[in-house]
Amino acid sequence: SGDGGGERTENVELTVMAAASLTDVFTEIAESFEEEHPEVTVVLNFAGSGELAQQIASGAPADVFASADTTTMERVVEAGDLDADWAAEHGEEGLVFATNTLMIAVPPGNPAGVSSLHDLTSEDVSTAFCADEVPCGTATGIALEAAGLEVAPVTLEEDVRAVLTKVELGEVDAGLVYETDVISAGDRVKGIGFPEAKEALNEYPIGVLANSESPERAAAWVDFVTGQGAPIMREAGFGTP
Amino acid sequence: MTAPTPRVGRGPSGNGTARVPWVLVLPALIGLLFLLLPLVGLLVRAPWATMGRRIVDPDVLTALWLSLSTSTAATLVSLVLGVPLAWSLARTEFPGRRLVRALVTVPLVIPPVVGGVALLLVLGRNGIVGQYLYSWFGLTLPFTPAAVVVAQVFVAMPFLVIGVEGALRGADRRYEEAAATLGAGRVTVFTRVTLPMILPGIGAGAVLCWARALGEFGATITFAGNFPGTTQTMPLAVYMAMQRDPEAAIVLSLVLLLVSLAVLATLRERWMSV
Amino acid sequence: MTAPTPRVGRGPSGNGTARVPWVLVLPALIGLLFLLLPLVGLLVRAPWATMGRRIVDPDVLTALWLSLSTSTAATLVSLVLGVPLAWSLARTEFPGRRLVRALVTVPLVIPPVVGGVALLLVLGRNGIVGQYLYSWFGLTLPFTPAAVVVAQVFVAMPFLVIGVEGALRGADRRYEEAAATLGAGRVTVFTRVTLPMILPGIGAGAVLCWARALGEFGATITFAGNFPGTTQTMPLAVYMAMQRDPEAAIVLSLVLLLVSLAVLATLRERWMSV
Amino acid sequence: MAAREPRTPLDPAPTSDGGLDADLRLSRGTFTLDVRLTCPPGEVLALLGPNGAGKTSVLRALAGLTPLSDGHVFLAGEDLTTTAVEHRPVGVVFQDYLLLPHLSALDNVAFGPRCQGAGRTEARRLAMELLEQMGLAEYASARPRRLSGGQAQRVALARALAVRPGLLLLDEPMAALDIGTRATVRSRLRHLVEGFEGATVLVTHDPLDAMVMADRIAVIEDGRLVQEGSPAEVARRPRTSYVARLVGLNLFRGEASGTTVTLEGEDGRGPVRVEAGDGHRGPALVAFPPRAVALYRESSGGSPRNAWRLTVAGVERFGDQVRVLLEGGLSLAADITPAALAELALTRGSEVWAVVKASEVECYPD
Amino acid sequence: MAAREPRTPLDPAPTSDGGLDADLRLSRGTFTLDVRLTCPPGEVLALLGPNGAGKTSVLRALAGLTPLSDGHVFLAGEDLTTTAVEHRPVGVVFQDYLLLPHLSALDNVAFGPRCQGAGRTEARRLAMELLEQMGLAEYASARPRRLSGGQAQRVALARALAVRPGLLLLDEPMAALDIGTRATVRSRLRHLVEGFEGATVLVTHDPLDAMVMADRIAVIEDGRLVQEGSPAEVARRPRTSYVARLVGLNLFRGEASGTTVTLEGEDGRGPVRVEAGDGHRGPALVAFPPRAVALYRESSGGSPRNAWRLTVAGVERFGDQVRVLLEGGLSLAADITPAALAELALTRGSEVWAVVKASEVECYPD
Ligand SMILES: Nc1ncnc2c1ncn2[C@@H]1O[C@H](COP(=O)(O)OP(=O)(O)OP(=O)(O)O)[C@@H](O)[C@H]1O
Ligand SMILES: Nc1ncnc2c1ncn2[C@@H]1O[C@H](COP(=O)(O)OP(=O)(O)OP(=O)(O)O)[C@@H](O)[C@H]1O
Ligand SMILES: [Mg+2]
Ligand SMILES: [Mg+2]
Repeated sequence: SGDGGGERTENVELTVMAAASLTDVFTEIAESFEEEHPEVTVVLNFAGSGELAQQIASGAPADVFASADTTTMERVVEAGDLDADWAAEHGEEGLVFATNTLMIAVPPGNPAGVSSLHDLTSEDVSTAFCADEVPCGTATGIALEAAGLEVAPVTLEEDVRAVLTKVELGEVDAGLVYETDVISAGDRVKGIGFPEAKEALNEYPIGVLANSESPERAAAWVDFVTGQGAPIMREAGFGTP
Repeated sequence: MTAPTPRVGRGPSGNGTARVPWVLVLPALIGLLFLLLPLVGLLVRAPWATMGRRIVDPDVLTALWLSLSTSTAATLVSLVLGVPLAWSLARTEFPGRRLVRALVTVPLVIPPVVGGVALLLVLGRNGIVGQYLYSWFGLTLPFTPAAVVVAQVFVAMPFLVIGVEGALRGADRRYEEAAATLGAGRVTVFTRVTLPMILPGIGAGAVLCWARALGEFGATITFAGNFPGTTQTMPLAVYMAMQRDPEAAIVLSLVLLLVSLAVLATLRERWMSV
Repeated sequence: MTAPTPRVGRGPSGNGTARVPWVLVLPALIGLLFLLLPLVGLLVRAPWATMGRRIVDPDVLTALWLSLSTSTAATLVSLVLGVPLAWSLARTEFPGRRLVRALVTVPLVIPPVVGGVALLLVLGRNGIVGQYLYSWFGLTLPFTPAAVVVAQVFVAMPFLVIGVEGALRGADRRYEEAAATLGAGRVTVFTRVTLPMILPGIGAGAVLCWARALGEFGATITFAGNFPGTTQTMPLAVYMAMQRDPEAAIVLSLVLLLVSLAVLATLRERWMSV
Repeated sequence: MAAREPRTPLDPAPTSDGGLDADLRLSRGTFTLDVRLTCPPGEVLALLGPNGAGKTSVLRALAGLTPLSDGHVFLAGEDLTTTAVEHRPVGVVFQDYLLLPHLSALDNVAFGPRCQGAGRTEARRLAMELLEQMGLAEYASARPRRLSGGQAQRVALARALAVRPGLLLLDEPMAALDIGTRATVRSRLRHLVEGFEGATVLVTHDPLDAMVMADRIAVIEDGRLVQEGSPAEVARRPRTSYVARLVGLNLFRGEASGTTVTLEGEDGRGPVRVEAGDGHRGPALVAFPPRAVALYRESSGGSPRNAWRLTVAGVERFGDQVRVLLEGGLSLAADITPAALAELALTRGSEVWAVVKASEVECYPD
Repeated sequence: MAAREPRTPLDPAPTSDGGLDADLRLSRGTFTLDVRLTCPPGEVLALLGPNGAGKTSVLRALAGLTPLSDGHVFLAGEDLTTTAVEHRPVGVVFQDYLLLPHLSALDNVAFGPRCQGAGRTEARRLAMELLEQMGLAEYASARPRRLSGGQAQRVALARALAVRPGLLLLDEPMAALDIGTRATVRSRLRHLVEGFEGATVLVTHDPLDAMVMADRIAVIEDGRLVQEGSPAEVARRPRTSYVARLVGLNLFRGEASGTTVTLEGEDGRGPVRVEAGDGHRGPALVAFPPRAVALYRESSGGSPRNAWRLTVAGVERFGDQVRVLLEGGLSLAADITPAALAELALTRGSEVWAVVKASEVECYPD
């Protein structure tokens, strides 16, 4: 990769670390970005937000970090890994570029006849949630609190994808996942919206990293995601601020 | 051959004490260092100040107990099923044996998460076999401690099978013949002769199997889910902690490590030094 | 003893053909079935229609090649470092050997993701050792194919070490003594006598090691990252596919499986049937 | 040589009731075995033969450890040809003992009775009894690794006896035994065998063992039976040079015509005549013991009708005797006293007259 | 018995130049070994002793495989006491051969030369030569598993010789050999040893091997040296009943007073007197060969001065001789001809007169 400056005309790599749930959209956005900036090759590194934060803390050579939740971004900020100049301009806690709302996902045919959040409290409905430690779990907690409901899930999954798998295979009768997941799963699950979801918006912050060898290009990527990328995000089911 | 002049003294005759064979000891040291350095990293990074408090957390103890009991159960199941399987692969001839031998390694190569999915496809509520378990006996395996054991057996048993098979192939079969002439049938030969003779190999295999089961994550979380007290084993707890608080994850890992080291240091020397 | 009346015929004398020892064959069959049923589940669920198209995807081939080459490299490194380590544990006496033997199992028990973190703590650019690698040689290990190999060696080498140690303990040491009287030093005894005699055990250990390296996910994604073409091995590709399209993940897993089965069916029968 | 007659299906196996009747044909690599053996009940058959002749292969085949390609094994009228190893009423002492390394000497011996359903205590009691008889009581709890070679062999012997076999197979059971133990074990075996109703096949290299213990001797060479008979018969009338060396006779092959046998001379020296004690016509073997050979510096015109001028090829002393090896036309050995040796002043290359009385020379059809 | 004199530091090891001088003390479990052996260069020391006496332990200690707890090993003036096994110029034939199972016979033999730095071709050529001399050329490429017991043992022998050892250690190298091979190997070994400058220690159970091959014989029992001497000395004047049986003599311990020796009678029958050929005073041993014993139904008043009335305890035939075991006051063996046996009509329990000429009885200090 380039050795500083970033003023070279030859090909430059831009490394973006992004939460796994952004795989589809970022892959698409990166293609558009490369069309507009032919000198740049975007290298995407997807993993769980927590693992990415760990890699950044260990000095990973990355330019941009897009987290699936604000908590993880806070950890990166605390460690001083965000580019100071960029942060001063766009926000100390990163820039929220997308939101995601929860939906109830049920297997096709909805065997348990779920139609509302309240139905999940029934003993006969087995439910899968995200674990409290991961962003969708936090959101789930907030939504349930807002609805004033107590639900006993059979499992607390490590990520939203795992919840979706259980629903798809019919192992549980319902699960709380993001709207984006319901969309990507096509007709393998059926999504059911519920009003309390608005209380529990999950926010995706993005930021330029202190380690970046070309903060300008990194900033350009962030701009591109929030600008031209927004329609792509919305198409996938994300909300954009 | 005409009468040879005998050699007296051979090579640069040593002064007596056997020299250290560096060609062997050096790589061994490097290997050991490499395996242990990361542990040092964890120890350095561990939040010693808050350590005590974190460890006595009842949730941690629950997860630890679940881990130990399920992985021990998985090892026992693996021994019961895997040792005969290894024996069949090493001591009998049947068509397609070569393929079967390779197939045994399937769970090793499959990414554990996919393995978990595969288990769901077969043993889940709507699975190929699971649907009958459900409709006939009202049994659902996923989300129970039994599912944890199943996932661990699936992932860890091949280690036992392959290890034991290697030991069987290395064993001298003439002792088995001798036992047969004394009237021992194949089963008696197996239990009274073969088994005791390959005990070090079985010990090694069981250690691998137990350790692999203890560290199992992907298949467990996919097939058995993650519910504290029921299916949340230590690795799952570690992963969850990792999401929020990497230091807590390190503490949990160290706990897991300490316990397993204690178990292994106690058991292994006894098992393996036959 | 006064002249005994000899027995003629023993037990319910067989009509000749050795009966099948069900006590052994039955658990073996159950074990095999258990290991293979999930594979059947995957095969049933696989999207056969689109299979061909998905497989020839160049990204898949890149990941596959990376997986095969890194896990083979990891196995070679493990052999070079691990076999001497196993030898040291089995054939030499040193203080604390018992503890060291248990410590070798550390990477087995540590959840791989934590293992990856530990590797970062030690070999990362700010790590205990890594910072010197960086400031002295300008080397950064993480996020390179070398890091993939390091992660795999860390996770897979213990399988080799423990397997080979078991084989060493099961071997008859008197052959080593005989070789020593012929003038063979410890190293020669090791290479020309011990090694060939425990070849089946080493074969089994290497198979375990290779398979474990091939399936390695957690430590790799943490320590080496997930860069297509550089560090994205098949299990990582499977993980990514899982995020958007579980069926694609199944296809990738089946590809990985097929290739490893082919490799193992070819190599193993040759290695292990000494 | 016992000629093999192919048996037709109409001619069922001639089972010597209670005894062993085996027709063994098999191949191991390039080696092929084709041997027919019988042993009446209660008798001991000694199996002799040079290294690699197939003695161990015979025992393995009888025990069922090496499958036959053709032939049969009958014991006490029962067809064991396809019986599994563990169901054959056979006790085996292996050439390299094969004591189970993880069991004590006692448990090795108790192993067989246990397999036959004896209780733990009962089996151990029997085993202890046998060990005591072998003089090994104090090693009962020792692992095989801690036993000396001879101790291990005796434990192996006890182990084979412990299953009360109908057929006892012994592969050089005395090779590693010291002279005292050997006498004890030999007499113990003989004693056992005397009241034993089963058959015993004993492989040994020691002619003394064979002579003392065996009722019949079978000699195999290169996978084929070359001689069979009572010890006395074999000792008096060896049919091959291996057997002759075994029983310590000088043996020659020739053409008899009355009491004169014409041998082809060695070293291209032309035919040699031997006068024998009894007459015969046609291809014949002649044999005489080394001690029947007298050596003289000068030809003497006495009564012995055989006198050959030969060269000394070597001198070996053993015990209180000296054996002189002679060659030149005939290769033979002569046993003389050290005093005679000194008197004759024989060294390598000396020429002597070897004289043998015709009455000492056995002649029998080839 | 060779009494052990503790050596002071002022009295350095009397290294028999070029030869072996070993003082071996060690314990293995409950067994302790304490033996002092010397063997001049170019000579063969035969080590005899009952099973479990410690012969193999001696060889292991000499080879450096079992560490000494005390003592020393000097060879050709060089102190090998602490030399590592692989640096000792020693060739060993193990009692159970221990051929490397993964190497062909040829490579087993070539192993030693290779370790000593010979090239692959050179080592193989030497190995092939040795195998040919052992008559095993056709088995060069065979794995040990495919060899018969005797073939394996010869390969082991070739392997030990291939390292051109300064000290050759042979643990029953002929036990599994057939009679023909045995003669060949024996003469080959002797031939080798004749021009061989090193020392050879040979463990054997066969007195014939010991007599033919050894320059000196050492007998150990229960880890201690009980007799040492030339074969003739040992054969004529055994000091223990084991040695007496080995060389085939009747041996008794008593008190000499002139040519009369008084033995303690067995079975509480009171003392027995024996007239010997030569006189002596004090504790003494008397020995005579079984063939010197004549048996009579009736007491005859002839010249022999020893005549005892004894009971027949057993009869063994071997070869063309019959051995009668007698007891009752004295236990001894008598060798007679089958004809004599028939004439005397002896069976177990018969009473006979055993008569021995005084000139046949050796008497020597205990
Ligand atoms: N590894 C061992 N540990 C303990 N005791 C042993 C060991 N090996 C041998 N012994 C004991 O040491 C004694 C001497 O054994 P050794 O093998 O030297 O006898 P040996 O004279 O060679 O006998 P043999 O003629 O039967 O081969 C025996 O009593 C044996 O039981
Ligand atoms: N497993 C095998 N595979 C191939 N050939 C073998 C095998 N075992 C033995 N042989 C060969 O078969 C022949 C007979 O062997 P066997 O062991 O029966 O001889 P033996 O008469 O017992 O000899 P010894 O007196 O030396 O023990 C030998 O030439 C040997 O090389
Ligand atoms: Mg044999
Ligand atoms: Mg011995």
